[in-house]
Amino acid sequence: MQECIDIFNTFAGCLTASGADPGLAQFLSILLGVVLVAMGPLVIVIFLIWVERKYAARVQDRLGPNRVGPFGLLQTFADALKLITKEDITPAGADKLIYNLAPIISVVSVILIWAVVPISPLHIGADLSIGALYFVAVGSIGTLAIMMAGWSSNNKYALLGAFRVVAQLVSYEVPLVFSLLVPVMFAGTMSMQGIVEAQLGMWFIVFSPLAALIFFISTQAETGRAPFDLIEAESELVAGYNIEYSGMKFGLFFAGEFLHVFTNALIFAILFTGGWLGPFVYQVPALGIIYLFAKGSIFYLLSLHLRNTLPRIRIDQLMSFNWKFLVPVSIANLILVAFLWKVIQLIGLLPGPENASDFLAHLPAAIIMLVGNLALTVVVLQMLRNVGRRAVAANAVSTPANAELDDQPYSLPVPH
Amino acid sequence: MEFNIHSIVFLIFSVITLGGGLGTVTSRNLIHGAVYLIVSLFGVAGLFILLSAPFLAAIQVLVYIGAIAILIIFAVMLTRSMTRMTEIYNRQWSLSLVVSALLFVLLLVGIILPVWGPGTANAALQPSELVATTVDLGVAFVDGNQFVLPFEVASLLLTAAMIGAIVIARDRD
Amino acid sequence: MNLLNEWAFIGVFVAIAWVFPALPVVLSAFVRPRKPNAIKMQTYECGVETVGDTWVQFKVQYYIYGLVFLVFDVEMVFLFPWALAYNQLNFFAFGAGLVFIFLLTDALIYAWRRNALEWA
Amino acid sequence: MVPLWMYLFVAAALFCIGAYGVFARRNAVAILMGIELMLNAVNINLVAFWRYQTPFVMSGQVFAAFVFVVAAAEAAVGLAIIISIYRNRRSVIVEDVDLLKW
Repeated sequence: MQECIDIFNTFAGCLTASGADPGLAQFLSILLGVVLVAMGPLVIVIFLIWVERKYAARVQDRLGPNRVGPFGLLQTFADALKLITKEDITPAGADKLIYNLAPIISVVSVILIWAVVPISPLHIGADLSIGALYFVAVGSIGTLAIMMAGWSSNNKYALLGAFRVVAQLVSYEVPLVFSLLVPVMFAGTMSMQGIVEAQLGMWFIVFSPLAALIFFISTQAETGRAPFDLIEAESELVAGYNIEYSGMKFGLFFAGEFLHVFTNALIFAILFTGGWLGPFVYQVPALGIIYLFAKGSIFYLLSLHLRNTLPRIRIDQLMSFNWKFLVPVSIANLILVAFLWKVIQLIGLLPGPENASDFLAHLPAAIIMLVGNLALTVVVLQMLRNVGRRAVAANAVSTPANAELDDQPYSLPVPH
Repeated sequence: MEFNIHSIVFLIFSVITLGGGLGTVTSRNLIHGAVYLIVSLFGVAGLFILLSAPFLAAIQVLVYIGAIAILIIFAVMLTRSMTRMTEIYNRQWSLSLVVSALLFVLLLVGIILPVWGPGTANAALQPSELVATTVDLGVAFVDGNQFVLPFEVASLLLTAAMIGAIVIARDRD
Repeated sequence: MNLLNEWAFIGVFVAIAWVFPALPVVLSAFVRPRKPNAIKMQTYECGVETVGDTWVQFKVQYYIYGLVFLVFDVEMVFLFPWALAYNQLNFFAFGAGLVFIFLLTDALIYAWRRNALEWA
Repeated sequence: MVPLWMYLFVAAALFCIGAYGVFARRNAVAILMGIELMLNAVNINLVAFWRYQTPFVMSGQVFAAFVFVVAAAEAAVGLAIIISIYRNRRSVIVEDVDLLKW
């Protein structure tokens, strides 16, 4: 009966032991796991919506939800109830099937990521050998859902919004994947569990803070959060791709977005700050859940804070920032990291598997990587400063009138 | 052939693949065609997983569904080609149908069944339990004796394609 | 057959994960009011009546971004195995990867110099 | 495992469906979609042969990866040409673009 203690992983064994058909037991255990993993994010999202609204309210000097339940905790249930009983309007000329499927696909594409999130040393939906790639691949289905939603609504604004969103999402996928390559390279595996275990001695964020930063920025853009929230640029696109949606389907798009932000925070915690790793986690695996969610919550709150404090950037700036800054920097970072990593390996500074959990043994390697990253950061910032100075100089020469404008305290920015 | 879970899954993915393919070539609306194409490509990804190539399956989703399908939808929108389309087939569609069907029969009767079909020596071929992994693929890519040249040529091809496509697609400037 | 077991999980997951988001939509179909009329079903464009086809023509720039993305996405077919095997490779592998990335960066630089990455 | 010839059967069927799309459709984008189907059929074959015949020699997977690259390059350039033709001739029907035929 020893194996029945950890019920989730040995459910099949337990069932077989109590006399069930092995094939059926196998299937039932998979089904149990699936239901648990698929339910988890939906339970979490109910709480996330409350956190999001409360946080936004506090930043904007409001109270936020405070009527339904203690601290307004039950507000989400009230909202859901309202959304369910709302009339659902399908615009004339909409493509019914695609129109109805799009919000569901957009939520499913987020929930699917949870299948590879390792929440403790023992608990993971499916420890795929290509887990990290699975995360990117599933994310690209979300892009498709938005495209479908925008097209099927039969609305110019929706389609225009969808086009912009898709252009944004696919663009920011490039630096995302480039920075994702870095932890994969360090760990030598794409399995999420393997990536977490490879950080036993040292978190990957120490080896390559630049990759972590780029990953964080890209995920922020992937979820369409400020300053990259052109997805729901109310002032220019009315609402964007979901303009025609109402009722529960509209709610699903938002639930999917809220969940996506938190999921990405978790993925960030797994890839760069050791996921469920923490003291005594191997003795008490359940602690891993707490560690992972604590780390994830920090990055989630950071993302919330960025969202609530930064203004939206223009779409041309958005694209330039990605293609002319993030992508080149992520490529340079990948090359630098690959070079330093190989050098460290060749001179034998990298500890072998026998002391993989030794923090001190990783220190020399970490210092070299860190210095390399900092050097690259300095170089990039220097180049940026030169570009900025040149732009300012060119501006001052071509439009002398601007100088006068700039002196006035309330001058509007000159459009170009 | 024994009737097990593996063959059922194979059957499901085959039906998805072929059904999506049929939808792609027969749908009047090109956006629907693109959606069918995506369904079909998902089926192919499933077949890759059954063939123990999960990396290629993930790449299939990432490249085809995440990038090529999006590009096709962009192109459809850019050319407004799904509207005002009265006739989707050309004059030779019946001939094409015959030729395609003949090709299929030829492939099946002429090559697949005689060489690999049931009853032949190759039919008994059983795949090994162990297969090479994605790590082996990576090693093969940069091994000087194996595929390092194709590896670089692929990069060159992509560069050429990108430059060419930009030159062609851009407005006059 | 551990590998297929993991994928069986994903397969069942894909089949089941639909249910939970679809549930509230289906549920709402039973409880929500349904009073459609022609004006309500109209396309929402700030109260003004819709003019012309919805599928207006778009900037070619969207396609260009998609194109550059596609090239970098396909590159992952090669870079992921490369990164995966990197720990057990020699310095030659770094050189091969460097050349590979360098060739692709060329394309990016070309697009940049031709102003293909500009939004306007 | 399913016998090899069933994979080949599916691949051949997919190839012929794609070929039919290429032969019979008038819209250039639809023709491109047909070509994508054909390339996928080839990929199924490559991976199936790799799995059944030489699971430890990576040629099968490398070729499949190469087909991805070619498919992507083809889609990128092909669609760019279609967009360019549309700009010049306001049509994506292949029969309208037969200037070189006479």
